[in-house]
Amino acid sequence: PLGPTSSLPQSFLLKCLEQMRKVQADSTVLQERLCATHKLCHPEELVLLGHALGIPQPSLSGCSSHALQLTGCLRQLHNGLVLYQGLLQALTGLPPELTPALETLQLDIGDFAINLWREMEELGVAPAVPPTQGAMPAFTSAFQRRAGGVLVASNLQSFLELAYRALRSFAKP
Amino acid sequence: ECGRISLPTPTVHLGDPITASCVISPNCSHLDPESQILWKLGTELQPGKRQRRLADGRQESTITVPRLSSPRVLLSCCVRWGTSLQILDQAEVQAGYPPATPHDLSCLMNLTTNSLICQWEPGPDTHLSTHFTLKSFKSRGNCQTQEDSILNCLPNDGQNHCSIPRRDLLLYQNMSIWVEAKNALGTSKSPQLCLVPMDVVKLEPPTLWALAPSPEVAPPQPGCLLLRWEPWKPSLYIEQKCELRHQPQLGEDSWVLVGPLLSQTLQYELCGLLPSTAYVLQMRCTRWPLPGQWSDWSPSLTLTTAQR
Amino acid sequence: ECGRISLPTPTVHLGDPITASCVISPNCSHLDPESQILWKLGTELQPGKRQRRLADGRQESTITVPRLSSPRVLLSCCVRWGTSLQILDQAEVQAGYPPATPHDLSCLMNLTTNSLICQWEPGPDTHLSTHFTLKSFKSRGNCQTQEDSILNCLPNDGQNHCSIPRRDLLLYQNMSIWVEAKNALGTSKSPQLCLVPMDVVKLEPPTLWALAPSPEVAPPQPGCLLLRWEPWKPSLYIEQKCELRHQPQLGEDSWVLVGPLLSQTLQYELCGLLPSTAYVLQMRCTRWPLPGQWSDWSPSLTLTTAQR
Repeated sequence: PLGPTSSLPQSFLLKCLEQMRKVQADSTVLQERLCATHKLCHPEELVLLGHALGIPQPSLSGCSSHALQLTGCLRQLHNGLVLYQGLLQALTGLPPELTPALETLQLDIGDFAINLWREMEELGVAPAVPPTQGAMPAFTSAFQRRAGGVLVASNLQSFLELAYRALRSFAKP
Repeated sequence: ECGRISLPTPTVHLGDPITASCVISPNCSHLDPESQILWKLGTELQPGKRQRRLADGRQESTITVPRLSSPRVLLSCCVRWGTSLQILDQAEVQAGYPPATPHDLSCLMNLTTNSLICQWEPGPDTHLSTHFTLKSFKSRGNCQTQEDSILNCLPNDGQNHCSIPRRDLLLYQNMSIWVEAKNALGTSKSPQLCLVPMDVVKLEPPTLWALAPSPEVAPPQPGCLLLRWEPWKPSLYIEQKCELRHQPQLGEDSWVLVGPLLSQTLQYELCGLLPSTAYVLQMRCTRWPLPGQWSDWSPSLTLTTAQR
Repeated sequence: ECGRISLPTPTVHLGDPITASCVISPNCSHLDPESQILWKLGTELQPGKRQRRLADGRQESTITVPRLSSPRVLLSCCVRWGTSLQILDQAEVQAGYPPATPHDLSCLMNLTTNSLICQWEPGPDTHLSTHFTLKSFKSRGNCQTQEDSILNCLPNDGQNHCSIPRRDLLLYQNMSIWVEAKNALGTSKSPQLCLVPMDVVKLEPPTLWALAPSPEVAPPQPGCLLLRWEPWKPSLYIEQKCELRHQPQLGEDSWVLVGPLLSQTLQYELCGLLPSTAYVLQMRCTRWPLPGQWSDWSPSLTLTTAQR
């Protein structure tokens, strides 16, 4: 497997960073729509509900600056993407005006997870068994789906922010 | 489930009060079950709520908003959590009016689209999602007896006209037509029209031509014009009468009307005009003697009368 | 049934012969069963037919048309009946060519419609109803192995382009794409493209602005222009490089190219120009360093350089 300070193939890294920016842009659109149509503009107003619903937040410990480890970071990034695919799937049923934004985000995250997995396979760092999504929270009302949408999109932004900084540091010196 | 708002109805009359209740559940993790429930209307905290503990230990808060003054309001049930205000549930209340009676229903039989096109005035905005349906049934005599099932014509969203296709029409029989408007607060029906589709046929205008002088056609007298016209081709099978109107191209004279005229004339001399003057001419036709609607005026034809 | 034409095939190659037979049945009322069968090609009576009586008493006539020279031909089986020629059956024969190999297949990823738009050259007219289908499959590596089912994209009639929607695409993975043409005389396939959708992304042009002098921005030197530009908003997440081209508004000078330039610049001074001269400026961008297609040139911006 790759050493801690190995670097990623330039072309893959550039595509990875581009996809991250694309997913972040998609999730910003979803947040803007939720704010515009349902006045749910502040994730910090929904933290309690988020705890109660049990919305999981994936770990990126392998990508933090003081414990940077390429294989671990890539695997955690991929696990996180798979988890967010599941969370976004659980949000199906959002009102029609939000569906295009949600679908674009789902498609782009799906693309990103596939590309990352295939690259990890080629780099020989993919785990033997692909990760599964695990149990997803149940959003039982229209409001919970909307609130869940705000929280998932906001958490996803921070998740990608951290991963983006980590991957940039794997670029060829 | 931490908090759940319940509303008697999600839609009320604009200006009416609304009472909502929110129940927070003790098994909501991280939440102090004795928390004080707060309400937000849009982004404004609301006074005047009553909170009590239910038999099963849950807290219930009830609030009455005296007058809903905007068509769409977001009610949020919140609690304080540390220094922040947390939203536990949110409900959208719509306020508006029941549909007014649609009026000015009128229909035209269009031979180009081969459909009966009806339009109406929807009445004032109800602020609510209101659906209009054009309903009709075929009938004998004067529409008192319904002959077959009621037909529904659904206009495109936001449009106040609908087209009943040819296959649903008996062109020479009576049919009863009305508009129904429906929203969350009620339904209303327009007065019923009783009409025969062909009796409201509206033709396309005829085509006007100048008649160029030729060996067979003597040049027009001073102050006269030589014309010919033809009815709209698809209406050739319909007996019609037409009307011509003319006015000098320059100046403020109003239109002079000439009619009734046959629907087809190979040569017509229009006299009584000023010599060497440019005139603007238009023509329209209508089914006649059977009832029908006048066509629009034809595009203008500009001709200049001969000199003295 | 009085007469029945039978054809080996309703569609033949243009210029090929075709043999048809027509059998008239004795129990066709009013028809003399011994009638001589006549053939019409279109409206022309045809010579060179052979007629024989079948075992069951029916008459059969066979005709061979040596060369079909028009794409649509009507063959009629007739008999004389009193003084008139009566048509008993009719068959349409189509003549044309099998589809040529579609060529010049090219694709662009359109971020506005979020679809991969492919277009191709259909090749010469086959005179026959020919259907084109854009086929593709996702693949790893260089499109040798097919990953999932083949996707069919059906263009609208008569169009030689088709759009594969976003949900059927993996934007950063290889896919194999080709066009299949099919008509009654055969099928042909274009060469296969192997591409990654995002690597053929074509952006919309950037937006160019003049930079008005202000307290923070010193007025430009003589022979210089002050500009700024922004990439197309939906492509902000894509790293790009851009090119600027300019030419004097008047005169025949060709474009001068300036680049590569960053995709976003708040202030750029373009110098080396003639003083107090009006210049036309345009800009375009492409995904870079990752592969992509150049956008079209932006609409022109016309600016005049400062005086000496």
